[in-house]
Amino acid sequence: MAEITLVEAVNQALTWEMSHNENVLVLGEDVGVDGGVFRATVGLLEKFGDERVLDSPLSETLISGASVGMATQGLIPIAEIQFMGFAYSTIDQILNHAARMRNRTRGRLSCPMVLRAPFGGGIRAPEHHSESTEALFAHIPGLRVVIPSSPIRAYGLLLAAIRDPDPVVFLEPKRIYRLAKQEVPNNGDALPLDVCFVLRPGNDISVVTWGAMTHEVMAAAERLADQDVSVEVIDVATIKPLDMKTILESVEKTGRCVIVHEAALSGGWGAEVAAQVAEHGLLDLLAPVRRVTGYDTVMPLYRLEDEYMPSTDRIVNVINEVLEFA
Amino acid sequence: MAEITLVEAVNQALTWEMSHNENVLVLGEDVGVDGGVFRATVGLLEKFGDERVLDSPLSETLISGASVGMATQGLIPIAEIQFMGFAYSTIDQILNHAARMRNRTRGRLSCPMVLRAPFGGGIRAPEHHSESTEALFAHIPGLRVVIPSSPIRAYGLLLAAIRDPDPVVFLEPKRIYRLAKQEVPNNGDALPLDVCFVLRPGNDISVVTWGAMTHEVMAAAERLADQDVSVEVIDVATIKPLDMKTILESVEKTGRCVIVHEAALSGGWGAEVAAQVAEHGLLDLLAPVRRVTGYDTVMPLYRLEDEYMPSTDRIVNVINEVLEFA
Amino acid sequence: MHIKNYTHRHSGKVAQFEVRFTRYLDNKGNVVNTPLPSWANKSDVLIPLYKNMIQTRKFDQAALNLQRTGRLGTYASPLGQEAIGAAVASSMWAEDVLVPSYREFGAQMWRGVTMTELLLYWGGDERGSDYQVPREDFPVSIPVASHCCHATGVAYAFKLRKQKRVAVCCLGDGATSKGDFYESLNAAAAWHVPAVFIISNNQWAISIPLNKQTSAQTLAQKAIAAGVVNEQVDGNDLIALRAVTERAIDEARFGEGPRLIEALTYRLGDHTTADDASRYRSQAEVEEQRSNDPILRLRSYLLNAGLLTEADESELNQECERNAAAAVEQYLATPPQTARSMFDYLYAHLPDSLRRQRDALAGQQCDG
Amino acid sequence: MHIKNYTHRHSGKVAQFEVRFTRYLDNKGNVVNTPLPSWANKSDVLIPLYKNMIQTRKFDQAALNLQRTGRLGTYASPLGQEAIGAAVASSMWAEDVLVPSYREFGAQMWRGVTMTELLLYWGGDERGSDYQVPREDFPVSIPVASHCCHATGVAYAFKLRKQKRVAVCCLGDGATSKGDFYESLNAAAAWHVPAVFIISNNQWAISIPLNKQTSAQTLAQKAIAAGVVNEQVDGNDLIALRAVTERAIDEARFGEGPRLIEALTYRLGDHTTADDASRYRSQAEVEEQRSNDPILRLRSYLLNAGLLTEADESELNQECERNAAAAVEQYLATPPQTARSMFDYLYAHLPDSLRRQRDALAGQQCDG
Ligand SMILES: Cc1ncc(C[n+]2csc(CCOP(=O)(O)OP(=O)(O)O)c2C)c(N)n1
Ligand SMILES: Cc1ncc(C[n+]2csc(CCOP(=O)(O)OP(=O)(O)O)c2C)c(N)n1
Ligand SMILES: [Mg+2]
Ligand SMILES: [Mg+2]
Repeated sequence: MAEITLVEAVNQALTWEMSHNENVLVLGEDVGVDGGVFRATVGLLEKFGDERVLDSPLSETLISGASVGMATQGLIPIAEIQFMGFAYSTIDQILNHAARMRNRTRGRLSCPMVLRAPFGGGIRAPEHHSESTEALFAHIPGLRVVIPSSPIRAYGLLLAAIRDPDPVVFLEPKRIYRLAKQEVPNNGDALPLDVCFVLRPGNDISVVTWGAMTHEVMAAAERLADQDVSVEVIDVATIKPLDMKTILESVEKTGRCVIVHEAALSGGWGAEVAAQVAEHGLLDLLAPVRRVTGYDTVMPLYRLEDEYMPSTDRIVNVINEVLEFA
Repeated sequence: MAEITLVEAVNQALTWEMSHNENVLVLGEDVGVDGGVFRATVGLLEKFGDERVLDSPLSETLISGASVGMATQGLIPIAEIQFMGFAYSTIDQILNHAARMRNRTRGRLSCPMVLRAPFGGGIRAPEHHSESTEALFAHIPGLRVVIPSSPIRAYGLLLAAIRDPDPVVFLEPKRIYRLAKQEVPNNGDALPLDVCFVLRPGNDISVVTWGAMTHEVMAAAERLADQDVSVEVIDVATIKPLDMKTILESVEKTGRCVIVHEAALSGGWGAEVAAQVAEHGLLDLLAPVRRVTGYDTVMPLYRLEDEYMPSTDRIVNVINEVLEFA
Repeated sequence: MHIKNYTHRHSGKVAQFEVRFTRYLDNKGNVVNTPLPSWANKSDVLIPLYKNMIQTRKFDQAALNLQRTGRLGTYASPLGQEAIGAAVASSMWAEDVLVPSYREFGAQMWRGVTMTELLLYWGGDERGSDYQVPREDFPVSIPVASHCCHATGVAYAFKLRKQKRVAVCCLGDGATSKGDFYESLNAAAAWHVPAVFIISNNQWAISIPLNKQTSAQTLAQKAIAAGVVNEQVDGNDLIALRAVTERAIDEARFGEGPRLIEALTYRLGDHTTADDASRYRSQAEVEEQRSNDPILRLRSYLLNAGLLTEADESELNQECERNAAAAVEQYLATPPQTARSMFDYLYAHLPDSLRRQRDALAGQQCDG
Repeated sequence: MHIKNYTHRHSGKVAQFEVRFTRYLDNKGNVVNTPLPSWANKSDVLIPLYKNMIQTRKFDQAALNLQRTGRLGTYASPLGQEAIGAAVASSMWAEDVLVPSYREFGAQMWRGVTMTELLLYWGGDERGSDYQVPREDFPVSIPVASHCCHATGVAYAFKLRKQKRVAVCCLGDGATSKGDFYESLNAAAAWHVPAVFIISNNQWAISIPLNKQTSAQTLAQKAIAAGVVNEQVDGNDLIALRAVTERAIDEARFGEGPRLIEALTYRLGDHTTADDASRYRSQAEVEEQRSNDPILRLRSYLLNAGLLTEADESELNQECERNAAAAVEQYLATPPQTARSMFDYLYAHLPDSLRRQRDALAGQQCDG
């Protein structure tokens, strides 16, 4: 089996599900002939035709809102927003409509849609192309927010997201779109939503992260292993709703917790994780929960983006501080 | 001096500042002839004319985006969004433009605007009229988010918000628009931004809250005082940026902390407060930080809204649990 | 200083447009345009429509009364706009989908939404949007114009599945200022889907009169921006409205693409029960508009045409009043939902992490 | 089953519109429309415009070269659209405000933005938006169409202060599908402000051709929705463009309200350096469009009219090339900002709570 990248895994999942469920369609800017600016939808037009692979006008509000309409009819629209920086005008539709359609109609109508968007920094992209604002979506009741961190998880989680009967925002860390390859069996098997994945077991400290940052965290864990520090790495994956069970069990074991994300610190989703660890795991904690995150600044243009994003060094340093805490 | 309500205090601040600074203008839906659906802008049209009291077309994106344009010209637009439930389409403008205009132009242009919106439940309002989603704005770097909790603070904080050289989202808890009256000297004195207000000193527990919930919290504190429990009540007021100094000093003294807000629990701004208290105040804490909040559900239609919102009873119960923690 | 007298010469016209207007009855119910549509002398067509308008008004009176006595929340009266709902809904097929604004009770009722459901909704109970009959119709959209996108999406689903169905979206004049209205129209045309947008131009968006809302002379012309066929109609003339909506919906159904109709009407009441329209418009204006009442107009026409007697009418009125009263009774007798119902429809399957919250709700606490 | 033959009769037309088109030069530079504008035989008017177009192209070549060699980030080439910037900017007054898209370097350079600044911006350095000359001009807007709202706001400020200034907004064809474009136009008209919107209709929005973007026959007609005066112009014909933009901007300046101009052009290059246009459009189409090159067209006209010699031209080319090279050098020699500069312009006064983060940045950690 050939190894594929994360973005190819996204494509493979889309292709699988569109082949097996005629209700599934994709729409968005440049998703058709162009195959998406990151090529996530490449080949779909040829396979499924231009009615199921729908190039839309340049209108994010409409893309999300039309998806709501389609979804109430039992279609499963997978809407691509070209970059997360252009997804803010979808919040009105996602929050006021998609995420509450089932609730407000007492189950009469529902909204099985997926809103995909690449996010995060690290590819020297232009202004507004590198932000991580997952927390804005994750605060919305009735929604799911899912972030894959590897080709395998991209494939399995995207299938799960498409099959989920409720709306899912699926955020793809574009920095790792092509960073690493994995064998991804194209068997249509979904991974479970709503649960964290333990990427690496460990006993000394729990590091909780998601998306592209899993790579820096794994690298940090490797490096610390050389110093005989055993780091447990948890990939949250579905950040909303949050599987605190896995995280708390880990902290119970390790007594220490660091949270790592690219997004700005204040009100980032790490705050929710930290708050819950601190509340429910207080008696287990041997040191304060620390967060290693982007700063509360505007994501800088690309010359400084590496300074903004948590590096393996920063992560290792904070882990060491937490380990030294007494 | 006559006593006035919170919404009257808003009006008084607007009137003062428009009288003293000709660069200030208000715009929004129904702000002119009608004086705003809550009457916050009543009388302004007569005093300042229809060029400075501007009834806009029904377009929230435009209201926020035009304000950005005005602000770069040195005007100070005060944009009213009729209800927070209709403010989501402003996030694109607020996040992508207003909050970063200064940063992205290295100070060449700036964005001294105020976006006002009533928020919160408790007035039996229709669907989409009762949510509390302040966390969506508070996560945005470069922005300020300010929430008054009394007529005096509405007056002083709104003046400060208008005078602040950067964009401020000013959220008005509509449930207490007319709940209580205070004497509010109309002297143009602003209150400081970026600092919490201690509404009631106490020694046994710190309760951190903002907006309308200050009333339930103060009532809880009263009730607990009868049981000889001394509650320190902190009104965060400027939730972004967050004055953790005041909060941490309080927790250092009391050793216990409860956070109360109407918004949904997960990713609510209480998470940020809790995370920071747990990190920086860990050694002071005698019990886990607890949050009393709305549920992670869609804000229900009004028949059940009282069940959704933190009540004095719920707050008292949680405070008691925290006090009993050993 | 003034503008120079520029002489630049256009090379030619590249596009031309016009907006047409239809009216059959003047405001006294006299026929001013012939021939009338073929059904205009058929009581089996017109009496049900007339009844729907009466029923809508009786419902409105009942709802306003409930609100005034503290038994209903904020409520938006359709007074004076009753012809639109009747015309639009009666031009639809049952399998079409209505995507309504918050003021189109007549259309909703025609399609089977019960008055009890409407009251429950405005009375703060989600079950009011769980329509037992038009299962696929949308609940009302409070966020103005955001539902236009839904109509485009629903219509797209019809097109994809080659169903001969139409999505019909009702919106107000104020809604036409919103970007999502325009985006929806533009995409509906680009995708050539069976969506029909009906603007109830009642001249006001709360306190904002049409001339502050837009400089466009008509709202129908907004469709030109999207390349959508459009027209304007007297929205208080049931005959004209039905002729226009029936054709537009039929055309959309059979592959002619989206349509936009501007129906000229007038909001005789306050914006909602939370509003006091006397703050911003004159009583004289409202009084003058009363003579355009769509019910009176159709009534005159029906009486003149011998399609209705005064006796029929009084019976009709009584029946509609009884129906409204029965709905009020049923509404008031409906016990509230349990608090934990907040969680029942949040997700198809409640995530584990929310079970604690749901259980805590019984115990009156929420702390994750 | 098909559509019935409906007979409903319109009562009349209530509005009529047309879109007019202007061209003076055909694509060989021959005059096809007379009389020409009065300045069309003035070298002191036309040569600077021609030079701006050449400079824009030389800059473009330099930028593409930097990008290909890894010394510039993703970059959006204006190749083939150079006439628009020259015409628009030269029709503006210095005190007007330009609210540009990300492809209007010619206009920006005319107004005083330096090539070094442009390179810094696309090279990932915020200082590139700190224009030293047009201090009030907007930085480019990456979020498509969102800047239209800014133009309306800026124009409102001018109106409020009774300044005879104009806000000029440049946008693309794709941008016209966005709701904020429409909202901005509608409000600009409702408020009657001096804003001029220039659509560079280069036929493509990344891979989306115009006919997938909208069913409107022209983009000029989008203005009809807002009641805004509009017209279409050959966007590769500098003479026509300038005649049209000059008048529109002048009219807006002197109180005639907003204007919209659709300039027909063609994007000869890839969308950006991250794009590969051969995936979605034929080389034949591009080749055909090369004959419409606005620089070649103006060049032929100028040579024919005796306003330019081949010697002038080669000097001009060399000068522009030298300028571009100097800018490249300056750009490459500019040391990066310090990491802590992230905090320097975040707020006018850095809140206390952020000082810790700023200080931590030096120590490579951020944990509140
Ligand atoms: C997006 C949004 N903004 C503001 C409001 C508040 N609001 C409710 S109705 C209304 C006016 C709507 O006017 P129009 O579209 O003409 O409909 P009408 O009420 O006249 O039927 C406003 C501003 C809202 N519901 N949604
Ligand atoms: C709101 C938004 N959505 C999507 C994008 C991604 N994007 C960048 S340019 C572009 C196409 C713009 O086309 P057009 O307006 O015709 O301008 P052109 O690039 O042709 O000059 C898209 C989709 C964006 N920048 N902003
Ligand atoms: Mg209206
Ligand atoms: Mg284009």
